Amino acid sequence: MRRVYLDHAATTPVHPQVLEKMLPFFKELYGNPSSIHQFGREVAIEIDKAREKVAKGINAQFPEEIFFTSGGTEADNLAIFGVAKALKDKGKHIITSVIEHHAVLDACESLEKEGFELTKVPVDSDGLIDLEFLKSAVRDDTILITIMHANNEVGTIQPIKEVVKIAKEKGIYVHTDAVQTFGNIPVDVQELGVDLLTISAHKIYGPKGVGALYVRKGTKIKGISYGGGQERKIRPGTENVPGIIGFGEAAKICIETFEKNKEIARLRDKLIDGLLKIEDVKLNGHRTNRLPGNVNVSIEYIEGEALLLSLDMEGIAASSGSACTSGSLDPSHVLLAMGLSHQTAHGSLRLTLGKDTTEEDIDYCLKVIPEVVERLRKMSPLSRN
Amino acid sequence: MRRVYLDHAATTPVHPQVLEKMLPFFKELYGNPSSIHQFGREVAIEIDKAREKVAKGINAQFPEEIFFTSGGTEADNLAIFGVAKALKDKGKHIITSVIEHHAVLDACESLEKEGFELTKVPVDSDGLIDLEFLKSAVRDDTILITIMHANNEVGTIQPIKEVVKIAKEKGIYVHTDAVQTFGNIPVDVQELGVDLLTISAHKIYGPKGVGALYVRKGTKIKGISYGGGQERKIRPGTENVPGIIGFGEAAKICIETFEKNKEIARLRDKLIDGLLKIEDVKLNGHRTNRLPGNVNVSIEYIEGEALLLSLDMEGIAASSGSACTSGSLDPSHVLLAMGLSHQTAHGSLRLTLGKDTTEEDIDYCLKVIPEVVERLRKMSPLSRN
Amino acid sequence: MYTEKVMDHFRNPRNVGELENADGVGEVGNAKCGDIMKIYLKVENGIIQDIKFQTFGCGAAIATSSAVTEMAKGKTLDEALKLTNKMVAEELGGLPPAKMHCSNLAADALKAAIEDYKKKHNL
Ligand SMILES: Cc1ncc(COP(=O)(O)O)c(C=O)c1O
Ligand SMILES: Cc1ncc(COP(=O)(O)O)c(C=O)c1O
Ligand code: FES
Ligand code: FES
Repeated sequence: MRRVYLDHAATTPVHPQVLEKMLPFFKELYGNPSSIHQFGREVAIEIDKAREKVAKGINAQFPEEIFFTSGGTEADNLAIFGVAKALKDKGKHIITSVIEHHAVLDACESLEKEGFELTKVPVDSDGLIDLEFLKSAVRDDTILITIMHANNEVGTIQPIKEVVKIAKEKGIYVHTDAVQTFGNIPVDVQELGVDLLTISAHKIYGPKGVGALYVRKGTKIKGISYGGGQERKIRPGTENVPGIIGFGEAAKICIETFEKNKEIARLRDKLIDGLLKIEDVKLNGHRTNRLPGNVNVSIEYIEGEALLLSLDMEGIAASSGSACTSGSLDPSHVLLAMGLSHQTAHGSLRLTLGKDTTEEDIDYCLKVIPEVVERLRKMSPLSRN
Repeated sequence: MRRVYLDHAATTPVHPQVLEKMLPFFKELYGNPSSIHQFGREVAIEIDKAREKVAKGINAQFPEEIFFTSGGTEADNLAIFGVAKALKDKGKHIITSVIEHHAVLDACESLEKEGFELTKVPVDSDGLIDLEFLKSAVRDDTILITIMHANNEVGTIQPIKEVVKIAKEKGIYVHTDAVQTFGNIPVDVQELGVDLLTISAHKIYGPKGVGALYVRKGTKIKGISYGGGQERKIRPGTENVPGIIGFGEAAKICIETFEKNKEIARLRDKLIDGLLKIEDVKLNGHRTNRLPGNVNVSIEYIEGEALLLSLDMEGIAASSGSACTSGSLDPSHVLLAMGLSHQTAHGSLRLTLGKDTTEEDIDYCLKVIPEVVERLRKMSPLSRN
Repeated sequence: MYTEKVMDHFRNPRNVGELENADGVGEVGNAKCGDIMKIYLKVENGIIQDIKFQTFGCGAAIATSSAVTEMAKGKTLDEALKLTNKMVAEELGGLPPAKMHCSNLAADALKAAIEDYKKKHNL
């Protein structure tokens, strides 16, 4: 059976060149980078090189602006709690959006429980944040605005430059979760103007378990965990050395091969157009202003988990915003925030393309998915026919 | 030149068999374990197997008592902040010791700043905690006692069973940092009786960037970061899959090959005896009740960093508790707590043996170290001659 | 971590040891990290003819001691007094930020030795 992996927004395979770079750091270059002997120093140098590559990948001015973490989740938490800790005497108001990843949303909500005030900017039916709302939400005691660069479910790209414009007038820090954009669309911290930015290696063909927080020089932030002096005490703990090395290489490769995203976007459009030919199927997210690899559709009358399992039986790996896949009882907060009904949100299907996705993969999907949908709809009490 | 790595307490090389187990999880078995499709499920199963291996390694009753983290530091932070968060309404008193790793000590001190009360149990000149002091420090509002299983600098093994006895009478949770003991001496959570226990993969020939917190079933703890549902929400973030797989294998190997620690202890004793023949050299830590691989001596009249660099030039990789190596201005808090003067603490040398350490390595050290000490003492204004 | 020059001075320190019947001796301690440096001078006609050091300290402390003795040798006392910590660090191609305080020891010990000489000779 053909196996078609269309869940690149969940994670990606490690690029062979990335793995090759990592390999010596398990058995040969195994020193602890904090050690002052040769075994340690030779590793510390390579960590610095990786830091430079990641910095270059997002056009950071200084490598020291990159703090390695265990992933996007930790970087998001560090940004939010770290800034809150550093600025709590200055103000206790934070602004985010209703469609953030839980690493941001739940961190913000936990601060709310501790006495911070939180404003969540709504989105329109395309998933775009309401800039006017944001403008009027800004207060004198606002210390942080955290809005994601692009949404992981529906792929809509947010106007971060506009967010920064609003924030800068008042001297408010802006953090953006760029986990889904880095490698897929240009992520340039100078161009965006943000103060903090989250990235994660396993979304760009790097290894799982490593991410980074960009912190613009001069930005006030405090570490949120304690231990040794690693990452300038902002993120203590023995470094995930092979992971960091792999992240550096993955960052380098993804800017070198950036062109491939055009082809991915072409296949995405073909897939979207094909799926929209099925009756009662609707695209979620912005039609053009979206990630090159993201397809998200709502398929009426059927339920996401059943759809995923059926596709899986045909070798297609996809994802859904259905409650049944999430462990929680509500379907995707993102789809609901965009105005979808519970029922429609339940029937959502996310297919995310990657660098190895082929025309044949897309053709296969466009053959299989309509059949599967038809089969499931026949079982459904909701179906029109 | 011979290269002799004697810094196994800092980190260890990855065991070839561990790396082999990890390899498929980069390019082939790359699915996100949270995904419900085949790519995800096949990985989730392997994570569970690794969890079982780690659980078995410390004799935990249920695999679900193991929560994977990004390392020992994070596990320590999770134990302390997580219990404090869960029990803060029950009490705000925590007991630790003066010789803990900074991941524990600094986390506890940060709670102190937030309004918790902290008692630090002192140690004797061998580095053993004062059990009588501990007994009298326990209060009705004590919620947690966190004492390390063995110290990373001087190797002294603590009487954790006695600590647990004192705690259990009052229903107080006990956490122990077993980062240095796991793999080296028996670590059995049933035998020890602790509620929480920290371990780290890179100290047992597993990969860097992965650790675990054991949390006995029923123990109240809250997660301290936010995101997805991974690790039952206690530790969110996409799992470091290859790391976890490697950790499982490393745990399995280290209990299978436990016998080798006897030979390591024999070489340790030979090294200690040889070093003590140098004039004005004193052993730090308990003579017998110590980690099989740990040698720590104070060498009067010379300074640790200069000694490390000189040994490094001879191919010997070691460590020191000198202020000059630590970035902080005080020498090791552990050595000072054991009653050493600043000057003596400055001249400390830690040599930690591992499974690949040979008799020849030890002989080489016993030839080189006296020469290097002699040379440095000639430069010293403190030397007796 | 350290430059090649620092390591060279550390590996092969110049002018190590004591001078018997030294004309001036300076000893300074670094309150910060507990290190001690001692410099011995032999002075003729206001010129530093010979100089030796002893140091209890890190690699940077030993290297800066060695470097300062080399820089001072053959200089007049007044010229030698003009040597600064910064010049010593520069001579070594720089020191890691955390180690800058070590270079203070070297110039300070030299100054102390010259002052000791001047005091003994009522200069
Ligand atoms: C937008 C976004 N933020 C954060 C994360 C979390 O990153 P990680 O899985 O590296 O913890 C993800 C992916 O899971 C994501 O898509
Ligand atoms: C006793 C002890 N606790 C905690 C740690 C931290 O573990 P990790 O390096 O995995 O964060 C270490 C090692 O650095 C240690 O020796
Ligand atoms: S119908 Fe089974 S979980 Fe939703
Ligand atoms: S002498 Fe202590 S840091 Fe240099």
